[in-house]
Amino acid sequence: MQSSVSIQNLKLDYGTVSVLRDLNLEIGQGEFLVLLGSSGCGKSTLLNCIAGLLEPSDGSIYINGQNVTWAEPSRRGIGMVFQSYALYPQMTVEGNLSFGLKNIRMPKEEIRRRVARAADVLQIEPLLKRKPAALSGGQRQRVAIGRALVRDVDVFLFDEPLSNLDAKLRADLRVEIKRLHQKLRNTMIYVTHDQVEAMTLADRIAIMKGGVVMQLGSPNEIYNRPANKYVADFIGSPSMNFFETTLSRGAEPKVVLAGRDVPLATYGFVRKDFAGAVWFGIRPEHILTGEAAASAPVRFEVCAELVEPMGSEILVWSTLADTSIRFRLDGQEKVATGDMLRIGFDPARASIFDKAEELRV
Amino acid sequence: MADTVIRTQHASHAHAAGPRPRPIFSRRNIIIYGVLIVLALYYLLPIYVMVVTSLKGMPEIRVGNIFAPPVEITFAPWVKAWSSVCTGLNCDGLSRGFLNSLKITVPSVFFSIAVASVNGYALSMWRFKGANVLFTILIIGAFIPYQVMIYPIVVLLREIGLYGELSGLVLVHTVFGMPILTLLFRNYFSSVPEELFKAARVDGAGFRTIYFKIMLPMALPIFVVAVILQTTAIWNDFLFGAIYTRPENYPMTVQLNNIVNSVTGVKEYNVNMAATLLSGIVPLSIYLISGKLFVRGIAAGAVKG
Amino acid sequence: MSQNGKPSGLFKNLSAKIAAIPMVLTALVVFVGCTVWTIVFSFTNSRLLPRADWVGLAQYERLWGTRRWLISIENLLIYGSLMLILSLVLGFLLAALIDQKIRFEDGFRTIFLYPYALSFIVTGLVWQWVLNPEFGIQNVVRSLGFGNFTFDPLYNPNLVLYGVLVAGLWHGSGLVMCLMLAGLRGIDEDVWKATKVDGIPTWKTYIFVVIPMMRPVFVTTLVLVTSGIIKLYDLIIAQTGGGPGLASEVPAKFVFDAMFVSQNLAQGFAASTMMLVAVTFIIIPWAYLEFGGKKNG
Amino acid sequence: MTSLKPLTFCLLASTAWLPAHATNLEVTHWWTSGSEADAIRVIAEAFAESGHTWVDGAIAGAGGIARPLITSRITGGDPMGATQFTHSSAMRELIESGFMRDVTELAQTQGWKDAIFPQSLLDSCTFEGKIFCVPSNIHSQQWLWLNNSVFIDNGLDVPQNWDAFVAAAPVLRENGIIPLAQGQQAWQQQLLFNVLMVSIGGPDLFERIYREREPEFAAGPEMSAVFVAAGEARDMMRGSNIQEWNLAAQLVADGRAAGQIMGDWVQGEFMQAGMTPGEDLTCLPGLGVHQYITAAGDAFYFPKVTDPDVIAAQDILVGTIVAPETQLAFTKAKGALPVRLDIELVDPTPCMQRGMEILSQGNVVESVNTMVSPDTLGRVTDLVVEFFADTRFSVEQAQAEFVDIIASAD
Repeated sequence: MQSSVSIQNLKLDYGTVSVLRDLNLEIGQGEFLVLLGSSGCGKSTLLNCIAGLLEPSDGSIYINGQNVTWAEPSRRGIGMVFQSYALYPQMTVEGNLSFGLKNIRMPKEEIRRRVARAADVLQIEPLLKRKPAALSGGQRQRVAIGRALVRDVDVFLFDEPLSNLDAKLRADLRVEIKRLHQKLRNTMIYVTHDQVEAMTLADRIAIMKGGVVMQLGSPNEIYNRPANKYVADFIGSPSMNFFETTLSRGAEPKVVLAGRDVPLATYGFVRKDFAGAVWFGIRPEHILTGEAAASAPVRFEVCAELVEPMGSEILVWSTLADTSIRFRLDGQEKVATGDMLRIGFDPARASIFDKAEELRV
Repeated sequence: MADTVIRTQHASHAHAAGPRPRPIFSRRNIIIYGVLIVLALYYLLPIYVMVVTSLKGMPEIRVGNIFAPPVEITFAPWVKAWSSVCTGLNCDGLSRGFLNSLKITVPSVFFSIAVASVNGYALSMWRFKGANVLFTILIIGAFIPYQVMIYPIVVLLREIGLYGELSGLVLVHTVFGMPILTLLFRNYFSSVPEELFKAARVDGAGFRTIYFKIMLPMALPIFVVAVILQTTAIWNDFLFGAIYTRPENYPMTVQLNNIVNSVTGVKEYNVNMAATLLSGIVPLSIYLISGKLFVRGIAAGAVKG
Repeated sequence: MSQNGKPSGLFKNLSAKIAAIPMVLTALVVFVGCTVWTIVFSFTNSRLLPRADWVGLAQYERLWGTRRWLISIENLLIYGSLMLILSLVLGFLLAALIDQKIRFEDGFRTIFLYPYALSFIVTGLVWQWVLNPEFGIQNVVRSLGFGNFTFDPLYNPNLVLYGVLVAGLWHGSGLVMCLMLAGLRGIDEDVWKATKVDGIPTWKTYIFVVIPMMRPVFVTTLVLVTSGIIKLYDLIIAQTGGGPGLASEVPAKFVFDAMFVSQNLAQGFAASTMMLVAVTFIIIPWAYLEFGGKKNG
Repeated sequence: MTSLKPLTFCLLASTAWLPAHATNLEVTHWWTSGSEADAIRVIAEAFAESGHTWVDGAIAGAGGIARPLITSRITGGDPMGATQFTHSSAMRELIESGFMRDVTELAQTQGWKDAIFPQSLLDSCTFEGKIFCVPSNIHSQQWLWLNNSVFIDNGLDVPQNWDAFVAAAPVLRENGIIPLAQGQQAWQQQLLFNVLMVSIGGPDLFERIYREREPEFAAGPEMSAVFVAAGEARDMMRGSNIQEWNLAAQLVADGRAAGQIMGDWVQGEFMQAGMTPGEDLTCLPGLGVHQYITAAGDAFYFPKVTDPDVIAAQDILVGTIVAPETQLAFTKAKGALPVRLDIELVDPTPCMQRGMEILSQGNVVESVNTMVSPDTLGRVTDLVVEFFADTRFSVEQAQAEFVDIIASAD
């Protein structure tokens, strides 16, 4: 597959601070890539570099095989949607949509056609004559997407487009973006700090930290086989439970947890001969309870210290091997603080990271 | 619009202290209005003196006190100040300078604001190398007493051949208005979301397009502030107007100076005051008309980070 | 934005650079150039015309041995600090009062602001009148029967600066009020709610919460007011002429008189150089704090 | 008011109906008050008869505003056609630098050497043997003006000299009258001091100090007497809280003050207030002591220009200013003395007559402006301003500082 966007050895330094370090990324034609990370990880910076709004210190960026590292943003064949919508307040919706086209002196007829099409796709025809101030947040963001749409470009860049919306609108618009992608099949690069958006939208997710990509992979891969402790911790809510322990390789690999051996024969090792201090991680949703716990390969009994009912499920806080842990119960279970609960898990679903480098074992 | 919203919401705090309805003559109100009225008297006293004096005849001024209302109201001083008082050889009052003042003020205000707004825009949005050094120099420039610059500017204008020309004076006003105006515009444009600028760049808009199509229409409130400040400053300017132009272009303030500042001869205070008020009418009316816009404009971003 | 040796580095943002030319020229040619010129000729013996007749530091020695210059500086320090503090206090007080959802807000605001529309010459003239003992306030009070009432600030060397201050405040505090009012209106009303809930008295809220939040307003105001103070000249000329004696002389007047009345350009240049040095010492650290650490650095 | 067309009309009209060689000659001056404007109008109208156009550049405020403006215009390369300026060494640098036009030739053809009186006026215009200006009128400064009725009403004789005036002061003070009314402006205080120096110290002391700059004279007993007189004046001035000289004159005319030391131009102010010199008003030249007056006055200078039309217009203006007819009307309007003796004054007041007498006797001192640089004069001014304002400033200290200034004067 020819890559749509290719980033090679990209570096960006502000004085002595490096924001992007030697970054490489290949994004396929029609792919939906999400750049995920907490604030300050460099994800927006990377997007701005792709857009041409920031100039990298070194490295190059190719879009559709063209080296666009130093090209003007408008010459890169991209459209961009911003968190704050960035609609031109004094122009009508129509003006906002057509502004970019007028700048390249496109014939009026063509402009009208494209605006009409975008308005149709996004269902904003009734809003065309309004000013942004008269629109709701969701409508504004739709117009902002439309502004990228009319440009008829191959690559769409989204910079946290849903962060300013309330939870419900966010979910609606998320679906809409997904539909749009299915319909248009352009390359989309989407920056967010919201893992739900990332998981639901992405073909692939790039998790970033400190200017480097920690892991690049499908949502499934990222969730199930995080490459390092940072990714494991970052993805999933509530986040993964970690225990400090030691991986030993006797007859079969095992760790000791709360004085009990946890056999790791079923665990899919990446590094077959690693032994030593590790983080042993298990997601709250992979901790089994009740009857399922009874048949789990590894079983414990813990005390419910804090109970958080959430309707569909109950989150329980407890302690195991001197470590605070969380796990989930079905929303219908009856549990009170102080209750003793049986839990268990399948070591095959665990994630183990060496302590020194925090990489997957 | 945003301002009124803020105001009404904000104002609610003032009355939010207790559930009971407040009487008009509450202690709080008496204090607030009392202080305001006393202070208002301080601000009004001088203009009262000016107006009252300008409506008196000279004999009345010589005997009476300056605060007494005129026994016999006469508009003769106003007529004289406008059309017949001698400013040197020419006895046609302030009227001769009025047009000149307009001719100086309008282009000076226009150019100084045009240049300063572009400066502020370039400084806040395009951040080229050395922008902060440049801006710091400009701010220091705001502190240089004009008198110090008179001589070098003469030499400078002479070298570029604009000395004595109206355009030279416009240039001088543009230069000296630049520090404060650039500060205003820079602050204002800094408060414009950066994403808007980025969006425009993605939309293919360059330096000029972004300025004219996006920033200019958004910056109207701050333009109002700049116009008010500059009109006042340039209209009231005497020093530059007298030094960098020829007599045929002398602004009204030169005539005002000639009327008010004459060293010898009989002082006609009523005419002086009328002339003073007349010369101040343009900036005064601008403030009266657009005072509201002024505050709103400043609130719209002139004072933000 | 443009940095080290990019393919099209020089022409990147070309229009932005072209647009900045007037500013660059003003900053470098007018402000820096003229300043350097002034400093250079302050080491000469120029009288009516600048001439390269070098005398070293003689002008500065004479300057600092001149009582009038020392008095001017002292006066500026006294007037300046009082003006700065009082115009901020008065401006803030006015703004806070006007911000209390009062009736006739527009009227009050106009009353406080209109003096700013008038020139310093007019301001000085009218306050000279009002404060004049022969026909101003003193005369009026005496005619009411208080024969011994004395109020002649402009003719008392110990009070004259306060007389000028009254006029200066009258002229400038309205603008400060506007700036402060804008700042107050820009404050999130949640802050007020929070302090009400916490039971913090209003005055404490203003001093410990609101004012610190208005820092940018204060910075702008400070620049405007301070630059006005340093340039103080017209008001003095119109109101006191520097008198009585030398009691209201200020540096800007010293510079002007040296250059154009005494026709000793170099002495005037030396004095203005000293003023510039003082200003630069105040501004540079401020500018560094203001822009140095920021994102756009 | 003679109806003079507004300037703009003049300019428009000039192209329409004036002869082809008509030239606009811009003349700057600081004569803006009523009588001064009347006076300058005399010259302007006489000049306009030649067919040229007088473009009026009036700027009020001699020292602070007009002078920097005029020098800036000249050095800035955009000179006016002609400008009023006081006789002074202030002009010297402009002349030295070659900015000003030499009018010696015109002076010779018009016979100024015989016509202009006193000749010191021409001396002031002369630099390295060449004449650079045209004197237009003489003003003298050394006058003490007294309101007779104030003294008579208080049972005093009207003083005929400074000492008698000083002696009368305590009585006046007791009766709530300010003995000496003086404006607070620096130039007036400097004038007062230098008048005391000429009148109390005598013309010889004055010139010794200012022209010869002999510090031992500045430190000498005659100068001490001048400073004592200045100290007396300081006491007598107490309470005259006004800035302008015309307000001081008003205090005298109203009877709130007894006298004022001021130049001859103040006479018009008194007459305007209804006083008749010689009857209600006593004028004492030289304060009734050393009856010498400065024959300093105003003069016109002509910047060097290249346009031959403007040069021709300058020539005409030079002739116009010294012409006897112009002199007569001009000095009458201005309340000044003419620069030539061959003019019969119409209805001169006793004070003006006295002035003419002194002039014709040759009891003339040079103006301080022509003897020391403006810089030195500025320092003297600063000193006396401080001295007059501060009663704690002792006579001895003031004299000591004065000696320092004279020692380094130029």
